[in-house]
Amino acid sequence: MALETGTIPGPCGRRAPGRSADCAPGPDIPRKQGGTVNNARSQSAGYTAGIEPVRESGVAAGWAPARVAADAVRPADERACAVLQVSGLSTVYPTTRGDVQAVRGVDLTLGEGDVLAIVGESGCGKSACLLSIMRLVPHPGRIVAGSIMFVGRDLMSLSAREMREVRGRDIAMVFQDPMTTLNPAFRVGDQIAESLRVHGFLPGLPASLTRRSRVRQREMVIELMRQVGIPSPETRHLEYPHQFSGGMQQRVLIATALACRPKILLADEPTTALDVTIQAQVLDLMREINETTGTAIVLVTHDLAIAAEFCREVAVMYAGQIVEQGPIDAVLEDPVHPYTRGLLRSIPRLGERKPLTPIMGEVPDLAALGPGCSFAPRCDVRRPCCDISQPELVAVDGRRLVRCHARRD
Amino acid sequence: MRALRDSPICLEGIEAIDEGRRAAPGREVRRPYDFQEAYEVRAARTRGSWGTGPLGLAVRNFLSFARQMAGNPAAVIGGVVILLYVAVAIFAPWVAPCAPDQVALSERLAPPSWIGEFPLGTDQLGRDILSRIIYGARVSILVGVLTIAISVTVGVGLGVVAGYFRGSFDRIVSRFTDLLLAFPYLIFVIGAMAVLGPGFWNLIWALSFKGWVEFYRLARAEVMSEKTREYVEAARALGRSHAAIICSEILPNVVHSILVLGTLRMGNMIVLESSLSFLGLGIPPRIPAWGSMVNDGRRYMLTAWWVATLPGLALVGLVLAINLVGEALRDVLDPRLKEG
Amino acid sequence: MRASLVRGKVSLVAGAVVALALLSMGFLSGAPLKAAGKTLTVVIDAEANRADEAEAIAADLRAIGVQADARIWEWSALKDSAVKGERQMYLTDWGSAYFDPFDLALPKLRTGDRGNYSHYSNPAFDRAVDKALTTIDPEVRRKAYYEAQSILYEDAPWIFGYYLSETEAARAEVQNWQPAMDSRINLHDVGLTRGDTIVVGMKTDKAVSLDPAMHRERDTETVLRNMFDGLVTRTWDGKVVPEIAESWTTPADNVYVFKIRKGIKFHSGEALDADDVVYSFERVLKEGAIGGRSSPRKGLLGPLEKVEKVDQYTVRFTLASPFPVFLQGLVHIQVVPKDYIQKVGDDEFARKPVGCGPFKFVGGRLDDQIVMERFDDYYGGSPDLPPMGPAKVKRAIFRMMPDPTVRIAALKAGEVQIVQQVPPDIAASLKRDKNVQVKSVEGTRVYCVELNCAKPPFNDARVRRAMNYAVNWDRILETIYGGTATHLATAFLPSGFGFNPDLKPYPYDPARAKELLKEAGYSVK
Amino acid sequence: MRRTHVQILERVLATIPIALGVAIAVFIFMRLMPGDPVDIMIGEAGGVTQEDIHALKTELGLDQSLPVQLGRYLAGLVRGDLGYSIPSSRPVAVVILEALPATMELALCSLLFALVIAVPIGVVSAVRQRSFIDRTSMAASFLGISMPAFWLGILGIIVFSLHLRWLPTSGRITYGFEPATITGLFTVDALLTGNMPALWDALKHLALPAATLGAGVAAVVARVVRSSMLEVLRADYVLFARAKGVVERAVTIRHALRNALIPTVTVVGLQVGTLLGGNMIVESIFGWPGLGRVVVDAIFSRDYPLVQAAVMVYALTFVVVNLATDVLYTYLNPKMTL
Repeated sequence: MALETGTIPGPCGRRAPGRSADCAPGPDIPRKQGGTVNNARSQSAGYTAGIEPVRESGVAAGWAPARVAADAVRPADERACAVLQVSGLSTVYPTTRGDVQAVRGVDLTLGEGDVLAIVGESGCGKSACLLSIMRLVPHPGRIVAGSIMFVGRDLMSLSAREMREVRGRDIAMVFQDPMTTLNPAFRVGDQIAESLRVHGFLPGLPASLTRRSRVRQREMVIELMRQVGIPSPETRHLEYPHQFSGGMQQRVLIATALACRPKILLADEPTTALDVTIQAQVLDLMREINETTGTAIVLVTHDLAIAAEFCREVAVMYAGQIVEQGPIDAVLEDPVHPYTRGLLRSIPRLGERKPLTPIMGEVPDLAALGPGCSFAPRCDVRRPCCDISQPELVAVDGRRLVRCHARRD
Repeated sequence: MRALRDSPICLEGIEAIDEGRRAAPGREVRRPYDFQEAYEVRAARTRGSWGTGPLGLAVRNFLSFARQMAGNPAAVIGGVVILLYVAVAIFAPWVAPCAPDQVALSERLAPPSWIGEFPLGTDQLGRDILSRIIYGARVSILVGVLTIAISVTVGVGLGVVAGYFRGSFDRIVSRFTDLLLAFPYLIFVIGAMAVLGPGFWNLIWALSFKGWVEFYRLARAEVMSEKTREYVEAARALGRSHAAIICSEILPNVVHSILVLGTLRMGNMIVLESSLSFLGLGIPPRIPAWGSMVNDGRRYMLTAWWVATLPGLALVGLVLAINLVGEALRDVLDPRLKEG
Repeated sequence: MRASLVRGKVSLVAGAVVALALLSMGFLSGAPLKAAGKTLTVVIDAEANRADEAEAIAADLRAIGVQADARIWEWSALKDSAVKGERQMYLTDWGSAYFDPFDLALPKLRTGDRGNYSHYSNPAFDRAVDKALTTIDPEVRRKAYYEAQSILYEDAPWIFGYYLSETEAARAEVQNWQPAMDSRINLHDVGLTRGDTIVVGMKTDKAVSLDPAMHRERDTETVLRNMFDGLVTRTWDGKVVPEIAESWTTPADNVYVFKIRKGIKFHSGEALDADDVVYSFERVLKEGAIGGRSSPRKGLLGPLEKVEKVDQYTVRFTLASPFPVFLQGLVHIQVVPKDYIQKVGDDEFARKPVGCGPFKFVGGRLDDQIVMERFDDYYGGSPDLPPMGPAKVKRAIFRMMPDPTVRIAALKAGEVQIVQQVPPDIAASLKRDKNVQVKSVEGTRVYCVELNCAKPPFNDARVRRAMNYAVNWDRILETIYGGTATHLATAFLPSGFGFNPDLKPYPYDPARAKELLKEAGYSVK
Repeated sequence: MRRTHVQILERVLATIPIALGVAIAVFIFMRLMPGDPVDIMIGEAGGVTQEDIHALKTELGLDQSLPVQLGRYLAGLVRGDLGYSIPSSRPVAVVILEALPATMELALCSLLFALVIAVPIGVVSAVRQRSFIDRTSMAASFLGISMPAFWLGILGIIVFSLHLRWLPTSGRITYGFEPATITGLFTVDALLTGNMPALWDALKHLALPAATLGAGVAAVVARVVRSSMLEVLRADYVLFARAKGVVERAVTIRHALRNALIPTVTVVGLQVGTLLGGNMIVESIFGWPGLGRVVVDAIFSRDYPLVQAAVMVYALTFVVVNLATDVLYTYLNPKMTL
């Protein structure tokens, strides 16, 4: 399904020149602390000096050099700005009724410090897209095409062992339901420490059984927990996940994910399972992390409001494809794709008393897609050609990409 | 005993359901990666034009159910084997070459021979083993079905009431089941058979008498967790009676785990009959049952292996098939557990 | 949505299950005959070990138009039910220890006696056997028993059955080995060409006790007889010969005086004299003599009233009435050391028994293996059972191996040297094994099919006789019991006293059986 | 920790009503069974009068009314007096203590055997779902579930003892090899005393019965481990562990198996009950001198005191095993408290 990749100017191709110039986000969204972004890596650990008040020399000494050493072995990155460049990514899940095409030729580019939202209905392939990037598509699903360039390395060509080293260290992921994502059988502190241990920031077994390394693990874990805003980490790191509230669990997850200072954080509906007030706190935390460390974030959500609040750029997915992508304000204020419009119409807005209009019909069967546009059966601006050929993702008014035959050019 | 009581794990369990699984259906948390599942749910919703009447719904559901079962090769194999056994059982008089109780002492312990009169040989009374295996399907299937039916009826009946109303009824019945569980099973059955005397029905009762306990526990635990769910509260708020809620809201949601446990237990019951034969408490010798046939042949293992082994293989085949179907049922009826 | 979805599926599946159940219910009641008119309907009850025979008998009865079905019972439950008169036809067996109908035909068939499960009552029979029991003149007794047999033959209170040959087997290296009619395994006389330990695979699950006065079980006695000797013992074919006693006299019909061999030592080193003998018998006779419990073996001694020491090596037994089989009963009482028991107590004695037999107890457990070692100071045993002197093998082990297949496998593998009770089907193939010798001996147990003579239909002697004609015993015994069994004419054994060899067993005659049934008003095939 | 101790104590105290219930139930149960222990004990003796039988009954207290008998039995229990076996007149406590170690040893060894075999098979079958090894081992486990133990046992004896001559047919130890008694479990005693020949001999005797008895348990455990592993392997935290970069083996063992063991523990706990209470068939095939055989025999001979005491032992073992299961369960599953 990645056939059209070559035929249209991908978002990367289009935006790369602008990026390479200043590595700044689009002019439409000003960044608050642009200066911290570029050298976040070399600043060693810590989000800002402000929220990392006490740093025992022992902790830092063990932590930072290891980090530097790890950086040193990486290939020199010529195009440092595009930390992640996905092109033509396609993933299928074989089922008893045929292959479900969960991801169909997705192209994404993520600059350092970027925050991208992927929105769409349940089952449209957004989560599968993230898992594909991690190469963690659950069996029997598999990636059938595409490349995933991470700072110049194609993740698809890495061995299982090399890929494992990337996971958690360079690209981390946070899941939807913290309740099920934390292992119920282990103490929270151990789960955070595991991240550090597998990537060599803490000694693994049996060295970790010594008192000294236990003390060090404890200090590092408490520090991380404090950074994500968990109160009294000194005692709570010994507790089990079920003793934490949902929001705190999500903070633990984020602490775990960020333990090794990854370049990219993939967040799969991180707030869906949380109360609204907690949602805001978690989002604030993530924003803060992004701003202070320059960790790029891909946020998958079905909630446009969250995307609007949190992200600079948004990609709308439908049936495994990106149907519209662009700066968040532009997409929200002036949606081009009929699906995006439908999505926006089905969200209640404060202060408006317009009746909501849901999108009629159902998500198409991803195992039996026709030749035409996959949204055509539900589309209100459907044209005859929609049933015959797939629209391609083309640039619209310079800043956006839209996949629709009926687009305004 | 607490762990037993609180987790609805099948006793001596073939299958286990931990709390996570128990809680999950209520929370309706969809795991976005489970594409097969998303697909199935969607497919089940959109497919079919059978109308919305109850019959249409049932037929449509059954079709979808059958289609899902058909998609599971293990289930298909298991189902075909079971059908084969059932067909053989039904048509035994036409399939079997001899009468199963036709004693021919002069032909005893004839070895299997494909060209001879007795393809699978004869037993210690010269009865044709093939015919006995064929007729034995009737008895063994019946033992399994009846014991499970009784166990389910009693166990689920008490379990639903106890789990729903709790209170002193629950306490009394649960204490009683603790007591039954603490009693070693075989000792119990030996005693029960001695008290009841021999006979097919007494065997069924003796086997069922403790068999219901695990259905009771499973039903009780499931009902207790179902009861806290929103839809039950909603039904209460609508002023529906307890009986109506139990029958129309709760039972349908606990029935699938009961069904799964029932299929998986059925094999055990068929095997257990052989243990009783070993202890000299089996069913009448004229009635061919695989368990007692294996036991009869035990004395001839050194000289005539076929007497014990062939009925045993028939038994393994059926138990295997029942279990395959049972696991497929579990997978299909409980979409959370779908494999892959 | 979900609920209804599940409900739909489930109701259909459940329906299918119920349908299957209903369908299968019909199966079971398929075959049996219609109970129309006056078809004779019988239920044959048996223990599991005779299920095959019961089914074969049922098949024979079905062949003449009797609706017969066999069922399997736990023994005690069956007995209880039969004693209450609730059963019709039941396979039972009864062993005899006396080589006399005294403990066979009498308890089984005398009116109201303990073993009379068939509720048979015939005053003429009672008179005949009572006469045989109260006199000691052999000729009078024999005549009385002959008369009793004729009565039984006519009355046919049972379907008369058979007795089995006990087949035992030993490894080829075992010498001078001979199975005995009373199941005794006399290891004193047995030698080994290789090794010095002899292991016996016992058919029983466990020995009941190590105290020879505290059990009433044959297999236990089989084990204990190698550690304990009695006043008298038997040859393998049932003749009573002196053992500890040198000789005896009978000054009156009811008085026996025994001379005890001198120089006999117990394993504890004490010498055996009349005190020990008297003590041993009083232990059995007196109520509560064994640590407050009574011996269950008292009945073996019949009307024995008192045992007195005459001098250090002479003992006198006085009976309340003449008891012709007294000596046979005496075989089953073993002599125990008085001083030792009085010193250590009965419980300790049962843990560490001390006797005067050829082997002394070393260790083991009742339900596992009982280990004995040769007693070097053994006085030599009965002169009628050569050879004399200490036992030839150094060690004897009795292992409890209830499963026959396992027993035979152990024999073949050389783990055990002697096994009890070889199943007939295996005996044939075992005889071909060069490493094994198989021997049979006439058994002392009667196997039969008892009929409830107190209730219809078997209160009619014609029907009972018909049953006897209807069963093809020769075929059953030839096949199921591999020709190791012998059909009996009545309840009397040829090995027992007073057996009438001229009385021939009921022949297999289905025509005659049908005739009798018709006469009694039943329809036949 | 202190709290846990108190809770365990509470649980132990809570078993008293169950024990009492079992005691009364087994009493009634035995009295319901037809048959008279004295008559069975006397057997086929001739010349036994009803007076003799009645005298024996009086001596055994069986002539008293049932409530009196029950009261005396319960009073005896409280004093720790289990009475005397009827046919052999040996103290019941002695009979049981003699047989219990053998049964425990067999049960523990079969459990060990089952776990050693079943857990790896279950894990591998789940990880390599639908592979050849998965299907083969699952088919084998059905064989283990559905073939009666006596068939498997006799087959084992014919193959391993008769034809291959590797293992003894039956029994618990060869005479002369018995280790000094410490616990009564021969293998343990042999280890404690460093008596290697005894250990080897005991293990050889144990192999077949333990495998026969363990086969069914292994089958059940393998299936439970497999199905819980399948479920756990699909859990988010396993995916998350992978996303952390944890090595696959550690994901399987540390994250998945650890959680899959939670339901397994409960099932295994129940299996221990089955192993203890359901092994009379294996014991009788292999001539294993354990409690199962004793109790079956006692039932057949209506040996009331022995059956009553043995069932109490079973029930208490069941309760203890359950308590142990729960403690282990609590340890494995932090969400649970006792």
